[in-house]
Amino acid sequence: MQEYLLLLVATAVVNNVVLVKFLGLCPFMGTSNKVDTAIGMGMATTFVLTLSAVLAWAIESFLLVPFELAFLRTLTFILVIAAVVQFTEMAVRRISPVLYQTLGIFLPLITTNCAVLGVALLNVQEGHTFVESMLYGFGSALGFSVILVVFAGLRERLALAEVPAAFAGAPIGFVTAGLLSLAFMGFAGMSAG
Amino acid sequence: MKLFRIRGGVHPEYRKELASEKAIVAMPLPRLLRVPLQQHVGAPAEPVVAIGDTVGKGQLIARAQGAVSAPVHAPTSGAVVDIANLTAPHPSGLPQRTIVIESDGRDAWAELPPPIEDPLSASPREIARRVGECGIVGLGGATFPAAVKLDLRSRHELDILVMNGAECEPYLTCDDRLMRERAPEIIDGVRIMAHALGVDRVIIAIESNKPQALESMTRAAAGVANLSVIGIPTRYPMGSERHLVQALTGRETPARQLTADIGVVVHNVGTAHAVHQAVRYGRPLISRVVTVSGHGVCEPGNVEVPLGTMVSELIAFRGGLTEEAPRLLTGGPMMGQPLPSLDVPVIKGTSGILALTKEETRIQPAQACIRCGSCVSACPVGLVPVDMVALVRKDNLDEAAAAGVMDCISCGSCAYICPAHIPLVQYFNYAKGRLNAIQRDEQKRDRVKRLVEARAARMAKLAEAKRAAMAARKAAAAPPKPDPDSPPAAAQ
Amino acid sequence: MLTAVGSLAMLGVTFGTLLGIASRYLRVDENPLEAELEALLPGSQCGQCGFAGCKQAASALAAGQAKPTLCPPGGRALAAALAERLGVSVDLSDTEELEPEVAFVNEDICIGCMRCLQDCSSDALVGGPKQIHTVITDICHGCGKCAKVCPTEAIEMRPVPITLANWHWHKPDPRQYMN
Amino acid sequence: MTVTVGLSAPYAHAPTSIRRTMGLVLLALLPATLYNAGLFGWPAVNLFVVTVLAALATEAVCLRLAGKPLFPPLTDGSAVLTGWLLAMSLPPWAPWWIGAVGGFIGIAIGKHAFGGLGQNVFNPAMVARVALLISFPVPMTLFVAPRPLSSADAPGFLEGLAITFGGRLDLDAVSAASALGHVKTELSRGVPVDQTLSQHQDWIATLLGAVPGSLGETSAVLLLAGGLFLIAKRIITWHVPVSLMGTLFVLGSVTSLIDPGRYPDGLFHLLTGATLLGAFFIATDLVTSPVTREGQIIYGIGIGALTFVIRTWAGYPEGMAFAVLLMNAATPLIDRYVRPRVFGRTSKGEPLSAKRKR
Repeated sequence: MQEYLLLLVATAVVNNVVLVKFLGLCPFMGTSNKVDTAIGMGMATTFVLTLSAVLAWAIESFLLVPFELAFLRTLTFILVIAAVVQFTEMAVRRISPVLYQTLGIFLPLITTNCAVLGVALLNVQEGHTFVESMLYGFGSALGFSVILVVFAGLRERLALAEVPAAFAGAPIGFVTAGLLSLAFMGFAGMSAG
Repeated sequence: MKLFRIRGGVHPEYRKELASEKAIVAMPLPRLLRVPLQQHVGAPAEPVVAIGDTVGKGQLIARAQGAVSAPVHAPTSGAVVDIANLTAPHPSGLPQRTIVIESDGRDAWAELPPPIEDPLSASPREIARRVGECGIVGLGGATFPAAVKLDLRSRHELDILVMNGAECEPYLTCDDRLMRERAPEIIDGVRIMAHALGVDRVIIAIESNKPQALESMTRAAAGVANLSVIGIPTRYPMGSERHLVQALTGRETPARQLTADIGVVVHNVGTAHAVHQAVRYGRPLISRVVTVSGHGVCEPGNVEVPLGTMVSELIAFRGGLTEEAPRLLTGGPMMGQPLPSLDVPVIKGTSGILALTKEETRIQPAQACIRCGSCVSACPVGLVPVDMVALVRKDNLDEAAAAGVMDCISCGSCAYICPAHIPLVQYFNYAKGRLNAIQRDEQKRDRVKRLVEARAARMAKLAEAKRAAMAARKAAAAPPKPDPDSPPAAAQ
Repeated sequence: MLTAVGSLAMLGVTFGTLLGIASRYLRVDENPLEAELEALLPGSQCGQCGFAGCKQAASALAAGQAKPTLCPPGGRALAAALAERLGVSVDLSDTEELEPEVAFVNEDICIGCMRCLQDCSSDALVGGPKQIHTVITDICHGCGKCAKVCPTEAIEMRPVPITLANWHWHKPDPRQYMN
Repeated sequence: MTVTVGLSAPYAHAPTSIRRTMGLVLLALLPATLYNAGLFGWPAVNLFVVTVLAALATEAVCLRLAGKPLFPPLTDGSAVLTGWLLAMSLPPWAPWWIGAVGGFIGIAIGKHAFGGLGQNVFNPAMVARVALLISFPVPMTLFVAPRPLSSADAPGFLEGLAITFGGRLDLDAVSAASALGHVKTELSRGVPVDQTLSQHQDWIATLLGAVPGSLGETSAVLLLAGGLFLIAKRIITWHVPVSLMGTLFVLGSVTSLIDPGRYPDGLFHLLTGATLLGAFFIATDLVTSPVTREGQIIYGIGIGALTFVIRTWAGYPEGMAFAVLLMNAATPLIDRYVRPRVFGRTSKGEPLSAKRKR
């Protein structure tokens, strides 16, 4: 039990996908203008990441390994992710048309969020079990979502600040993300304990 | 009596001692009186006199228009010399319709309505009508027609009348002096109002920094049933209607509703004095006590001023100004309005004329907000001024409205306490003005839309009628074909 | 080779079937967008957007052939509302906030020809033949059609006058800030 | 018709200003600073001066670049305060360029990139401290034993210049570990925490501050006095310091009760490292902390908990700076969701119902 908890903390905080592994920066910058959008994006990504991590694990263990098809890994994983994203898009559109409109192109682009494929591949690389894969996917997504929402809060504040013209918009966003990443380095070395 | 806690607030320097020990003196009658037709909330009054007419003191010169309005009376006897657009005592300095009366120096009363015999058994309607006819408005500064607020019984279930003697604005002492010098009259007015409203309890609330007023009112109220005079903590804005009600009764007025919706009516003590005058003597509201104060004026004091007197004459009466250009305003320093010039009249809502020096106002250029949160702690409404002002600065009015800018009561606590000297209240007043304008525009658009649709329908009908008429004419013009079935009589 | 092709095909078929079922259950009926947009527009049919009327403008907006900033009388507020409904973002800083205007009849030149009365879509102009016309400011929506048809140029568009009833505090001067 | 009018009400103002606020904070820092200057001698004074001057110079350059007037921003005390707080968190005998680079990072990146005073989202001093710690871990963790100016082995003025500007520092001769660092190293060598503490911890010295540590963080008593002074002057309120230290104390005490060999106790957490300086002077930074009292309590608890987590389980011995930055990042969210209830409305913003409560 404790090791699962540690795995969750380690993936969500210590090895945060965005701030430590620098994966998924495109949606991180793209959908963090408003907190509400960020929350929606966080939930959609969490769903996709967890589900695709589990499905990818299943395909890896029951299809690719038994039939010695490891060379098809990337291809099949992308197929899985694309299907899950398609499903999510339909569901979001049905559940919240407003969110569907505000997320716009970034919703289908979860497919190309490298964090999603990255987590699925890392699961294979680390030889995770089913539960571990699920936690790894969920933990990464949790870390991604929390940071996305926090960052959206910061950007809403910055939108009202008197940022100099040279830094206004994306530049100050990157500076802020950099400083946030600096702060996250405080957790370094925690996995050991 | 148990008092309830209210949120926020500040403790400004009150500086009431400048005028608080000066007894009320009467202003000598000026030669010209300029009486604006809108001295109240609601529709402006409509003149009933013409240039050249002679009027008696207290004679009706403009009648109320519509449900929420108040009539205007001649402050002295004399002749109507002009009805013109003159500068209003309003920060914009925009003109306003004003009746100019030249005094004949006799100050002779016109024929007044007879006193109401035994008002405590008169019908509430009758009292409200008399108060309305006498042009009485809320004298605390809000200038809402008092008759409307005395007639609430029909629509609301009322049980408490709160008399507001808090006078929480710094400098102002007109209510203080009135309560010290004319307590029996005020209490009489209060009893009449309580009777008209049919409430079972009256609370007279006076801030504890006015011990003499508290004492004289308590003495005058001795023996009156169901009436209590209460000292309340000195804290700005204790005199805000909703906050006063909450502090005294614990009842919180819902947003966008009236205190009457929770069974409480609030009137100013000065209004009670005016009601006493109207009911007992039939005298309309033609003068009021004005505090003239601030270090910018030579002799601060409390003056009973005929309405329509020029501010310049009032200040000259108090010895003139001490320096070139002090900051001049009407009302208190926290919520008062700047005067566009000295050549504006004193009106019903003028509780004070202040001339403040730089040392008194401590106005400084604004600096950047450091998000200290003082404004959040000071806001008596529970808003977050620091965030609202950022939104208003970026003209993000929708979000500012969502953040509650329309709930702001413009009390000035936030701007008073702000270490960066940011004019927060002005930002909020601007936002409120813009949002109101947008709302007005929307209403206008709706109105126009309906008219356009009506016109389109009318045009369609017209075209239809025209077509029908054309067809009929065509039918009539065409030579009738001999119809074998028709009776030959048609041809004859 | 065959296993690879087979398993990929199988995966594709599986996911395709599942998505097909899902799309059936999660179908969304399109909103009558045009009607909603038309309700947002002022409805005064003034034609300043270049379309014949508000209905035409609404269908152009819905089809993506017009920008949300098309309506001058609506100003920034309307542009923002339209953009939100359409789910697009607009740069509102460019849209000039048009000062609202109303028609004003110069009584010295008006000849009482009644042409403006026929063109006013909200009946804001009143007057009889050979009598000087006047504008009911309260219902004039400032489309300016009357000014165009007036043969003597007696009608001009003026900003809505500031009165005690509509005056409000101005925004504090930003230059006063931080110095 | 255009109407020009001046300022709207109120025409009265409390005797408050940014300069007064900053000035009082500096005044509150003064006793602890003077004490520690005496404690660590000339090199510490040099480093302090360099850091503050670097902060001021950067402020001036940034204001000029932004085309803003130099005054009053340069004299309102905010840049001095940033430099001052940064200096107090540095190792006392660190070389001059640490202070100079830190002052530059704090003011230029931490503050002016965001638009200057009041616009930044992170505490500038802590941005500089963390950037320095990650970039230059060796000089940033090299602490010295106290050598009071009055004592015989204190470096003289010239010697001090050589240490700060010339890098003439005989590492082995002077280096000493801070209490937090010492406990951590000993633990990694297998020595239980309680054993280390009972051997080496001198509580009186810790309280007074005569122990190795950062330039201004050691004197618990004087920092506490300064903090209480600020609370008395209503510059800060008790909410952040109390919630922060309370959280740290409770977490430390509970874990220490469970396993005293692994976790130091709550009092140790309170009196060592940056806890007091952080709780009263850094976490209470007005710009980057929440504006509501309730929000400030959440913020304080967050910093306390994160500091504890980083001190206890992560690689760095001290986590206050990281914790402050992390909670700075969460501040906009706290401000967004923790708001006072508006008069006459429910906490959700709907008007109250007018039902009479009799």
